[in-house]
Amino acid sequence: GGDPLSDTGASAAPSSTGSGSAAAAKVVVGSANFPENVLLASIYSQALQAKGVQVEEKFNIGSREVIYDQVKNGALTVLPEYNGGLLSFLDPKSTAASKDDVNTELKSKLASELEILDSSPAEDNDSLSVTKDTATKYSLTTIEDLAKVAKDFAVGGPPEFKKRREAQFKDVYGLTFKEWKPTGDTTADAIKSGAVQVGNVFTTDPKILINGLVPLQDPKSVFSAQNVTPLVNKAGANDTVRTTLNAISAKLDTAGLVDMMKRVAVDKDDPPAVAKDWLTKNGLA
Amino acid sequence: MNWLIDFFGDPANWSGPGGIPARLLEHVEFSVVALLLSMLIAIPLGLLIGHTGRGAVLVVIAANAARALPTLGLVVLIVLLVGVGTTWPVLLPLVALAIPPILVNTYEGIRGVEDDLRDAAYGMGLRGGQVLMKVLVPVAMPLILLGLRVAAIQVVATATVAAYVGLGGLGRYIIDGLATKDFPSTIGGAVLVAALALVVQLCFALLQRVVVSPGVSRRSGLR
Amino acid sequence: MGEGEPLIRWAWIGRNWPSIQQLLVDHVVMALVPVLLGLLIALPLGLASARWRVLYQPTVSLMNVVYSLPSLAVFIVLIPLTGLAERTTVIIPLTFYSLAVLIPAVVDGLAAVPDHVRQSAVAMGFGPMRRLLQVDLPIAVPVVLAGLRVATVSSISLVSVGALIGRGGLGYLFIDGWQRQFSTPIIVGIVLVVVLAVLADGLLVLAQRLLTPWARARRTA
Amino acid sequence: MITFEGVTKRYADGTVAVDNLSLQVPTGAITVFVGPSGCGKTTSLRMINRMIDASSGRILLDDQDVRQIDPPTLRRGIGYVIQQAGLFPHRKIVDNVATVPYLLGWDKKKARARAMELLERVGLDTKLAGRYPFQLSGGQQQRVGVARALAADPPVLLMDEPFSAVDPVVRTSLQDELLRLQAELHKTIVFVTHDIDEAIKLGDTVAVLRVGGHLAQIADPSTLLAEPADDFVEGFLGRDRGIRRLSFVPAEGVAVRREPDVPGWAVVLDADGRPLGWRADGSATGASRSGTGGAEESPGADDPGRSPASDGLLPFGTFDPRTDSLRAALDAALLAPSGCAIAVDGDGRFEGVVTRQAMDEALAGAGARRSPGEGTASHG
Amino acid sequence: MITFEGVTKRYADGTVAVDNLSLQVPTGAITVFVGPSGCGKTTSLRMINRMIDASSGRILLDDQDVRQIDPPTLRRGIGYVIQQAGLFPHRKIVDNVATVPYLLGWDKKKARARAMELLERVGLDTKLAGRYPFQLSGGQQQRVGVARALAADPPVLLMDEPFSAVDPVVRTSLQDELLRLQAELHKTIVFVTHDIDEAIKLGDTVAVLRVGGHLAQIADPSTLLAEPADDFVEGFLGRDRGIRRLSFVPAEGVAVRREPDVPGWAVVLDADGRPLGWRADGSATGASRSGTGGAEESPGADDPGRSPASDGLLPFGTFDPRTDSLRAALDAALLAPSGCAIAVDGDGRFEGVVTRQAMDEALAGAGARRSPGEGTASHG
Ligand SMILES: Nc1ncnc2c1ncn2[C@@H]1O[C@H](COP(=O)(O)OP(=O)(O)OP(=O)(O)O)[C@@H](O)[C@H]1O
Ligand SMILES: Nc1ncnc2c1ncn2[C@@H]1O[C@H](COP(=O)(O)OP(=O)(O)OP(=O)(O)O)[C@@H](O)[C@H]1O
Ligand SMILES: [Mg+2]
Ligand SMILES: [Mg+2]
Repeated sequence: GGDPLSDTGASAAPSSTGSGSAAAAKVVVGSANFPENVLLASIYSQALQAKGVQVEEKFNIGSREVIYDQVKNGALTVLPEYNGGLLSFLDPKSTAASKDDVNTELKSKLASELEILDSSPAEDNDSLSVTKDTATKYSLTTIEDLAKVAKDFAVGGPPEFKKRREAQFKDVYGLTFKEWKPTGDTTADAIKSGAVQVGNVFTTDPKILINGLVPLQDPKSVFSAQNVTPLVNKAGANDTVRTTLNAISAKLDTAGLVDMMKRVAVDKDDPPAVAKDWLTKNGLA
Repeated sequence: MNWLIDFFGDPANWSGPGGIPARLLEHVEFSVVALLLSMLIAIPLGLLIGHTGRGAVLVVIAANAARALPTLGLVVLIVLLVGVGTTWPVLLPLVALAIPPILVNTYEGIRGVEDDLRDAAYGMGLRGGQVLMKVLVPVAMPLILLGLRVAAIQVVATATVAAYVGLGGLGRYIIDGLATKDFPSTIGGAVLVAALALVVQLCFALLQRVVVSPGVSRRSGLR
Repeated sequence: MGEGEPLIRWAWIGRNWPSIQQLLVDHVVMALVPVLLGLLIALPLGLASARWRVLYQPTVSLMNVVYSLPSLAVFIVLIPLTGLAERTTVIIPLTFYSLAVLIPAVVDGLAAVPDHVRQSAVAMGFGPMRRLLQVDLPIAVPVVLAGLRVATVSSISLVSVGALIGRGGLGYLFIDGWQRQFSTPIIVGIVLVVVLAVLADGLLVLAQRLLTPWARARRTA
Repeated sequence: MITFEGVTKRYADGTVAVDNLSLQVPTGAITVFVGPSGCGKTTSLRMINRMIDASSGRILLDDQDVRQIDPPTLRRGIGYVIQQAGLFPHRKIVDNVATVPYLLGWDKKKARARAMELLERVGLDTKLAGRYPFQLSGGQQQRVGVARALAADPPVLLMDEPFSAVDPVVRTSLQDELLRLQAELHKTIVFVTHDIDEAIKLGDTVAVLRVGGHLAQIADPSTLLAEPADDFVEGFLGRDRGIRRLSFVPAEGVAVRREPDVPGWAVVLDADGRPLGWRADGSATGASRSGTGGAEESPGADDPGRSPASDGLLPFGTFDPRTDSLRAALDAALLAPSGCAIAVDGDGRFEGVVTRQAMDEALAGAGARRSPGEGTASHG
Repeated sequence: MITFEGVTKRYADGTVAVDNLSLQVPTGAITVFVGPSGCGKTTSLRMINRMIDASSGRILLDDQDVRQIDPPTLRRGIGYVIQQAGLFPHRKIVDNVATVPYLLGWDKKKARARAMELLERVGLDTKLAGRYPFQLSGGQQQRVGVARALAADPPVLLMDEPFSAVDPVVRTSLQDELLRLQAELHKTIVFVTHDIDEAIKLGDTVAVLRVGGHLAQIADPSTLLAEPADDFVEGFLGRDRGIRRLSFVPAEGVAVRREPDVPGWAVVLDADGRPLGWRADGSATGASRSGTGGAEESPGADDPGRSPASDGLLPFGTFDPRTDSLRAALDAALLAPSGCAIAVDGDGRFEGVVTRQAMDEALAGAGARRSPGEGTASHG
């Protein structure tokens, strides 16, 4: 048999199937397993519900690698995505960096069952970050500066980092790290505690602020544009879904996203509540 | 099968800090330390309550409730509380997981020794400690070992959760494989864990031969 | 955890109670269905193993292997078959874990039927089916129930691992709390899982008391 | 009548448990199978209700070959009692007893009523009916086992060492109970035991088996004791055969003298004419005070415990010539310092004494009962 | 000597298991505590080695209060044997037996040698030494239990129903073994049983306890049988007291006539002078063929099993006047059609017969042994 994780056998998917009509009774909103994505999915879900769409939520499922297929086979209908991330997932060799370049290329690489809707201005970039002390001590401002010290640095990040990024950093910046540590959600803490010297964290991660980390600039754009973009299964989505999600993308910007993430991660407000407030404030629900 | 070949055939998987030997060692280390810690707590306690009969009901109820403790929850909670950088977040939940079977089996083993035997031992002039160590423990040994075996296997299988909070061990292959959709890695990790668990079973089978007197094991028809 | 973050934010619990309840229901379903399924499968398998002793050792060895598989790995392997974030994906492996406990329990329970009782039943003119239903199985109940208790408690505890593949009932609270460095949901989740387990265990003990007034209180664990 | 015709049982592993056994179990009587461990008693018994099927030969139950009857049907008509009683631990006593009636489809109320009646019959308090087996003592459980076997009033009862797990005192009372029941019910009982005393006490007929499943001897107990067929049977019967045989000789024939002549001894009676003891009576040579009634009423007469020595009275033994055996009479004689047994009536009132000479004659008579050649009857 | 002085044991729940018990256990003899279940036998026994401490009163071991001795030390000097033997399942037989020597710090080799010696002494094959307890039969285990208790040669042995879990045949052999051992070792033994026959067989002294822990009677077995202190003891002793008492009367005193005059009967001997049976001898009135040797050698003489009826010979009973009791002599007489017991020597060779009159006199003599007033000795 093939790799079960890439088995797209639609027949095995329990929810609506890929061949379902546009009037599919139920829209399944999924999310990856990190709070920001859950927040975005909540926004999508609540907005759709406000429009009378029947929604099922499947949040916190896993990483892109796992859930992309779920959208493709129709088990999920809608997924908040990041255009750059999705592109490098589909084509690791792609060098597109700007929002439009990325989206154009993305549309050509996307499976035929899928489409992306409008990208929002809101971005959540990947970054390589270090502590202020490290930055000062080795005078680091860009990723290029890391080249001279990388062999003494341990790098941390979510498990995907190793597979997706390590090679890119080697090719583009010539970085060979001393050691790779899968620090996952603790990356920011690991950087702070010194368990790793540099780590892959998201720019909207409030812990960058809390812990006073310094994201290094990415002049060669290994980290491409990361605009929040709804990925939908064509068959599962109707026009109501499309217009609703596009309306959201129009209103969502980075500052707003960072504000919301502060509430979620620092104030411990729950994503659905935060989502609801944002929708109300923006007149979307 | 080719996933296994993909995984085990990849030389990169055999060296360095992310290689199988290193991961295996980490996994064994967690497991052994957790098992030793829980033995240190559960065996003396089990012997004590089994021998004196005091506090047994309470301890057994507590141990049963402890079986319900979700390891994942404990792991993340402890990381939150004590931070990353130590292995305690994995050790403590694993210890909590291992204590109930060891404790309950030790207690039941000691308590289950026939009164006759206890009587005979005291009647011959053995002192309390001698009765415990020279008679009760050897006779209860099969049950004590059974408890240890169950605990060890659960610990080995559950130590995979450590990977979720960024710690090492064979769970890395599973968690990372899940995150990156690297199926060979997931399956390879699972196979390694299962193999380790089987080795543990085997070790206990051997241990049983060595530590349990044939007079006890064959009497009760144990293997 | 952020500085100054309290261990528990009580207000959070109140605010999120409805969704916690949903998780609780989901958790209960995913924990109990495997145990029930396990019981349904273990009875015929256990009967068969008790009857043809040659089957017993292989069955138990197989179950031991199953038991030593990390639950997470099994969930993942099942995803393509049963779907991500689906109850079935969690229920199937847990059913196997329950079997690993319940089959030996059924066999031991049947073995606990004293030979002289079985002989008398035959001598009084019980046919095989009748004997099984009216004599063997009722007498096996205490041992089977003891196994059921262990299976239930571990099942309740194990469901939470399903959160790693998006369907873990109360386990979701662990992931959520973890990602937001937020201890409240984690603690709530742990407490609810333990309370659920203790409650289920208590109910089974009660059931045992009611079902088997004839059995001397023997096993405590 | 149950007939074994050349029955052999060879187990799968080749063990011959019963070898060409032929014998008859008479209707309405107790037949005991006795023999050392492993001699095939249980196997023989269980072939009757087809718990085990014979390898060859036939077993007839009232002229019908048991192999022609469907086993469950056959078994419902045969009571079966075993050592551990085999009670169903999960059923109340009353339901245990009513098991076969339920199986036969009796209505629940009727079955329970029958069970209650049987509990009484085997000497159990009906208050126990609602208990579970573990709440009963071993002896009580065994009684329930008997009641259960009797529930559907089967004509045949098979009992496999039913009393061997209880202590000697209880065992004796269970044996007595069984004899009492049998006197009322007249079942055809096959009783297995390895205890020869039990066999002799209970059996109308005793079949002694020897290892390998051979019949060594089948006879009534008295004949068995008097004329064991061979050394094996004699060894199995153990010592005291002569004395034990006297159990089967009624004491009726012993001459009782109302005014006996026992030199140097006199019997002292209480106001009701019950003997109190012997007194060494140097003066009155042999004049028994019996018949003279309360003249010698003892000061200790209201003491229920006999302590004869307290007032110079010496111990005595009594027997009832109408119901006791010669063994009891001999025992009574041996207990008395005078060597003379005291005969009493059913109420324990003095009837007379048996002189040493009369006893000697009675014993000689018991020994001489047999004429030469009678012994051949014992070879089965 | 072990002395109970007003010993009372009241358990935590208020049960008075032993009530003001005073008695003496003589040195070098077997004292049996007997009584119904729950009468406090075990409790009394276990107060001696302080497995249980008395609530009040004192127990003296050779004049020292046991409560002044550290329990483990006390116990190492007292052998203790219990019902299921209580062998340590994880130790080989030899190490089980050597338990106390090891505890006392004996060197391993010496302890094992001692253990082997004891295994032989209790009649076990030393090949069993390397086995584990589960590989032994119940009777063998019980023997190991006795060996273990004897290992450090303690002067005192406590035995709590040691033989009650084995079957009657094995029990008898264990009892005989114990008596043989005691004849060599002269330990002070306290033996608990609920079986009165065992008590009478083994005890030099028998203490009968009654429920509530009261001493009902303490006496030697013969006295006990002859003069039970009260109805309780009499009931407990059961029937056949008179006959059983004869076990304690040696048969030596019985008059044996080498050329007896038994009208109508003759004894037939084989070539070696062993009796073959009685023959009804109408012609020769009472002329025994004894002494005339092989003249009447029987055709069946080489048949090891006696089947007297086969050639007109009738069954007979024998006894050895040097070793047997009067009970055996009486039994022999009752087995013979002539009513006369045949006396034989240790090799089974004819020595003479006991006439009915001689037997009657011997029996009367046994009854008359006691003089009035002797019975008072029995009130403890
Ligand atoms: N199922 C069996 N398979 C093989 N041999 C058997 C089986 N059951 C009994 N035997 C053997 O048959 C012989 C007779 O056994 P059975 O049980 O009839 O003896 P028993 O007289 O009832 O003995 P006990 O007094 O010990 O109950 C024994 O040698 C026994 O070992
Ligand atoms: N630990 C205890 N607590 C309370 N009561 C007890 C205890 N042990 C014994 N008894 C009671 O004390 C009484 C005497 O018990 P003991 O064991 O000495 O009797 P026994 O004569 O040895 O009886 P058996 O023949 O059944 O062994 C019984 O009524 C018993 O129930
Ligand atoms: Mg049998
Ligand atoms: Mg006792």
